[in-house]
Amino acid sequence: MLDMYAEEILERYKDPVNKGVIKNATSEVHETNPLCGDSLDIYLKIESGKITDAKFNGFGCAISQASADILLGIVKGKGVENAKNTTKDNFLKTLGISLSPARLKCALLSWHALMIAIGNRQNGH
Amino acid sequence: MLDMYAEEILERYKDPVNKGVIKNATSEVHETNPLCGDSLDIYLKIESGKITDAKFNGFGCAISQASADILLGIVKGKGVENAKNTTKDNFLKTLGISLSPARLKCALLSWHALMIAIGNRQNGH
Amino acid sequence: MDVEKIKADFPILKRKINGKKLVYLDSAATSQKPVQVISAIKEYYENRNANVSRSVHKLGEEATEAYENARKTVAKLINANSEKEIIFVRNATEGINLVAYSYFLPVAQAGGKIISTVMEHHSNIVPWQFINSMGIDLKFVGVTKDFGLDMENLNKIISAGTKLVTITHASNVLGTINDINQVSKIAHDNGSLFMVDAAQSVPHMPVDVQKLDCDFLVFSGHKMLGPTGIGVLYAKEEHLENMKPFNYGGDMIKEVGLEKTAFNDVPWKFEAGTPNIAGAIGLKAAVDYLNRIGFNSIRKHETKLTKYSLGEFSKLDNVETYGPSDATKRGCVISFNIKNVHPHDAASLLDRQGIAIRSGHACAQPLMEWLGAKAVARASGYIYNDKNDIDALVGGIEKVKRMFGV
Amino acid sequence: MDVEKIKADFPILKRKINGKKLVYLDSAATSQKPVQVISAIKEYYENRNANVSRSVHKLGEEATEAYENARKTVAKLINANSEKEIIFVRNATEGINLVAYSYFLPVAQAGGKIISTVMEHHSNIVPWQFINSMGIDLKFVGVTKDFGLDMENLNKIISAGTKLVTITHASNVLGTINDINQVSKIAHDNGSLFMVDAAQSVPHMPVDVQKLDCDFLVFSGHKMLGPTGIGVLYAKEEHLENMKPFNYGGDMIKEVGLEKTAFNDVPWKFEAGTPNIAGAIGLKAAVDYLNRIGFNSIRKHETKLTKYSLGEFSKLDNVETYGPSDATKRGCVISFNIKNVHPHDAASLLDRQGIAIRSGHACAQPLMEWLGAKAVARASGYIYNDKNDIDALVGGIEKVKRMFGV
Ligand SMILES: Cc1ncc(COP(=O)(O)O)c(C=O)c1O
Ligand SMILES: Cc1ncc(COP(=O)(O)O)c(C=O)c1O
Repeated sequence: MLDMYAEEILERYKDPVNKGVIKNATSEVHETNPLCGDSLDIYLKIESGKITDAKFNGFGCAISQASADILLGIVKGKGVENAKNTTKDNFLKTLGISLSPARLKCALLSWHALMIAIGNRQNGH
Repeated sequence: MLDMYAEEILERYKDPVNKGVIKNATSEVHETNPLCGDSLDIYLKIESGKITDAKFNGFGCAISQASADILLGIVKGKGVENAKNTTKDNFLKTLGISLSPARLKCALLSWHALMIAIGNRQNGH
Repeated sequence: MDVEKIKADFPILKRKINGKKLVYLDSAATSQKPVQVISAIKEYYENRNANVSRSVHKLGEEATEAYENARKTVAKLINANSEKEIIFVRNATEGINLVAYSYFLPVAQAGGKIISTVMEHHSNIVPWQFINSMGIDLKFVGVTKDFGLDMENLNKIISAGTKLVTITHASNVLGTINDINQVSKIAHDNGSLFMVDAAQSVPHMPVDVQKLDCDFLVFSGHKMLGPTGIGVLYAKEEHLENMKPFNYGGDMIKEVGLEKTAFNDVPWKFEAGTPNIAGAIGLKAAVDYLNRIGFNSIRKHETKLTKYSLGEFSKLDNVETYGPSDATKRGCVISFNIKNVHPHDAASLLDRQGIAIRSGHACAQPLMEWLGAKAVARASGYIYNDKNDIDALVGGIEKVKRMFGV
Repeated sequence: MDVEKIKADFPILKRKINGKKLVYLDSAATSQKPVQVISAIKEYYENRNANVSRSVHKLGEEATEAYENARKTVAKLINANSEKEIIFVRNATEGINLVAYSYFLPVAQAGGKIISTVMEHHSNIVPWQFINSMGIDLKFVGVTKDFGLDMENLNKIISAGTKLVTITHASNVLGTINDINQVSKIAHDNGSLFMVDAAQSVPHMPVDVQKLDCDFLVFSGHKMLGPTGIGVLYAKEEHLENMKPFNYGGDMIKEVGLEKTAFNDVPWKFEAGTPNIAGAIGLKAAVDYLNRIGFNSIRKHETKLTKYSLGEFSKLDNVETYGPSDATKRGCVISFNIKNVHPHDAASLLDRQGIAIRSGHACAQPLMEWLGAKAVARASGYIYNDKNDIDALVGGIEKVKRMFGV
């Protein structure tokens, strides 16, 4: 398990690759974390059932920003149905960070937003 | 100090001398003790400023019944103004029973009613 | 069940009252606390104390975990579907008020009917009088000669417009254990919600909200070995989702703007401000303690004790008891009156012998009126009581009778 | 004031967090508890535990006396006219809700105006939004550039129809101590009632309700060394007499009939059900402890600590603090942000060094918005903190900065 503040995470936070706005997004979701008031927007461009572009924007801690960046890297290029298979547990395993319960919410903020964005609402909460 | 359940108190409870109803009372007061739901009626006959008769009736513990009986014995025959001088402390001293805070309320139920009956309301509570 | 061993867990039972060893028979008012509960509170303050829900530091996380674990333990205790259905309140009374304010106040003006019973504790009467003053009818089911609920009466009173039937599971005066399932069925068949005041049942017997099929249920921690200041409202999740919040403030919100506020998810939506964290943790320790003994064993022990008590009381002349004669149909609560002796005098004189019982209206004045008693003396037993305690009580009553010449 | 000696009274301060000695700087969220408070609770449960108000047995009398003594101690602490003006509630939040429900809900439909401020904790905003939804206007006083209340703005907003002005005595984010007397005068001159949220002042400085000239005042026990689950509402007796009850049930009544109920006298009219007896007793022990140190000494100590903290923070590059620069005008609450570092990350990383601070919106989102900060990190000190703790914090922040390359 990676430390919450491993070099890899901090690098992702400082230099995200999937941060930004998609102007002509086909799907946009806004999620907030009541613990801290942090918020995140997820933008997806879905074409013929495939996620051709994915970005996130917003304000959050290193954990939430880095995990959003990693998550979107995972699903970009995937089919929507395929992306739905990114379960909570799968995603956390891929992240591989050891998280306390409070910070788990930070790590999963983007995942909740993504699930809603790809119409997997019942999984999203 | 007398014990709460001294022979004297128990006798008064079993054989009160001032218990009953005055049909043509000039003053009648109903008081309740929220602690137990006990209630007491005080009847006074006041003629030319003098308490010519005094009785109590109602349901209560030995302490409240005996002290009512003793109290009315004290004021019967007195002038109303004179009876007003029966302060709480005076009365308790005369009673001479050692009382816990909860049972103090029982002992003073009749005294409260009497003060109201003789128009000494601010002292009555 | 080893009562001697249990007694040893309760420090207060070593205390002398007026020179006599304490015989505590007032558990229906509040129970005593075992060292395991006292220690859990102490341990929390000494090692993990922090505010919950809002911190990312270790103490805060530990406190939050302990608090939420207590919720899980309580959910399991009463077999709730999920811990989301458990709201921590101050006491049973606040639980009932929460339902009154959050569910019924907003719909009170639309009319309808609420049905309570003559057997209730004031806590299950007075809140409904308040709601009644806002526009809903309020009716009370009577009591039968054998101290049960008058089901015929209930069937007569209930109607299509009935919004709530609310009854006590076990009477704090008569001991009567009501047939919850029957009432639940009548309520639901008439389209009404159904609420249970379980303040006198959850501490003493297995209670399963799904089996009881109730919409709301309340109880108090302090009557089941737990600390003061903590109680529980159980409610079906769907009701909680639809109910208005009760208290407003920190922790019960998701996002606050000056104009608009989004409320938190259940159960936190109903827990405004810093909760009684140590109270919840103490309650968990109490439930753990009771679970170790087992609620079936507790019920069995108390039934035996009740049977013994009723037998002993029946031998006393000029002593009247109130409640069902069949110990299997009641809790270990014996209300009584000694002829010509006021209950306060009985309680005071028993206290001199170290025996603590309740006296007065027992917060059930309407029931007192029905009984034709102004007040009663009440002895109530729990896991730490045994036949010796009952013998002491009966001996004490005999002494009182002698003093009063009864 | 001997902080070393004080520290020794707090068992939790001996704890190691992540291998480091705990440096607790989150007292604005909840304070730690000295052994004197923990022991008072333990002693109560071990020796005197019983229900209050309704028993004539010895334990019951002792419990009642202890509970009512706690009320007297609190009345004296804030110089209330009488202990009748002290209502025990769960926390400051419930105190505010009690006033909202019992005083303002019944008159809400008649209109008028309530004035709160942008500086408030959610607890002094959200209840008023509820009352607002029932018909009373709700306005918020703004904050000035130097982190004070905008008095001009207040004077503009207030009008003859204003029913309540409610403000925090000390801000839980900025530390600002508001000029209560000035606000009180403006409120009363306009015929309005005046309420003070004293959750962050009563624990830290002398507070005298008669000098402040307030109608209502609330605070929480858990922020002043006391247990969780106990708080205080102070209200002028005349208001309490006229207010409707809040929760309904046992103990708050004088006589209950099925049709009609007579409520108890104040303060008990507002305390339905079994109260948090151990909580009140623990709070008394806390007040006794603070009184022994003396509130003037506490205030002096904290002012010195604040001054030192502000000095040390000002030496940190890329760290912004919020709040008045004059330590004599504020409490020991330092909210800050490290550039490009989210407060949660700062708090998590400080936690690894054993330093507990808060992070997030601190239950004051409207103020956050005004500050232009989504969240803040907040360190808050109390009697058991000293310069060493601040040095540890500042050293910790420097480490965080290095990690994030700030
Ligand atoms: C200024 C202020 N008011 C109210 C509160 C609410 O206190 P509690 O959560 O104890 O009700 C707090 C504490 O969080 C506070 O800082
Ligand atoms: C049947 C019943 N309901 C409700 C209550 C009220 O409990 P509390 O005072 O803890 O709110 C009691 C206890 O007094 C009770 O016996």
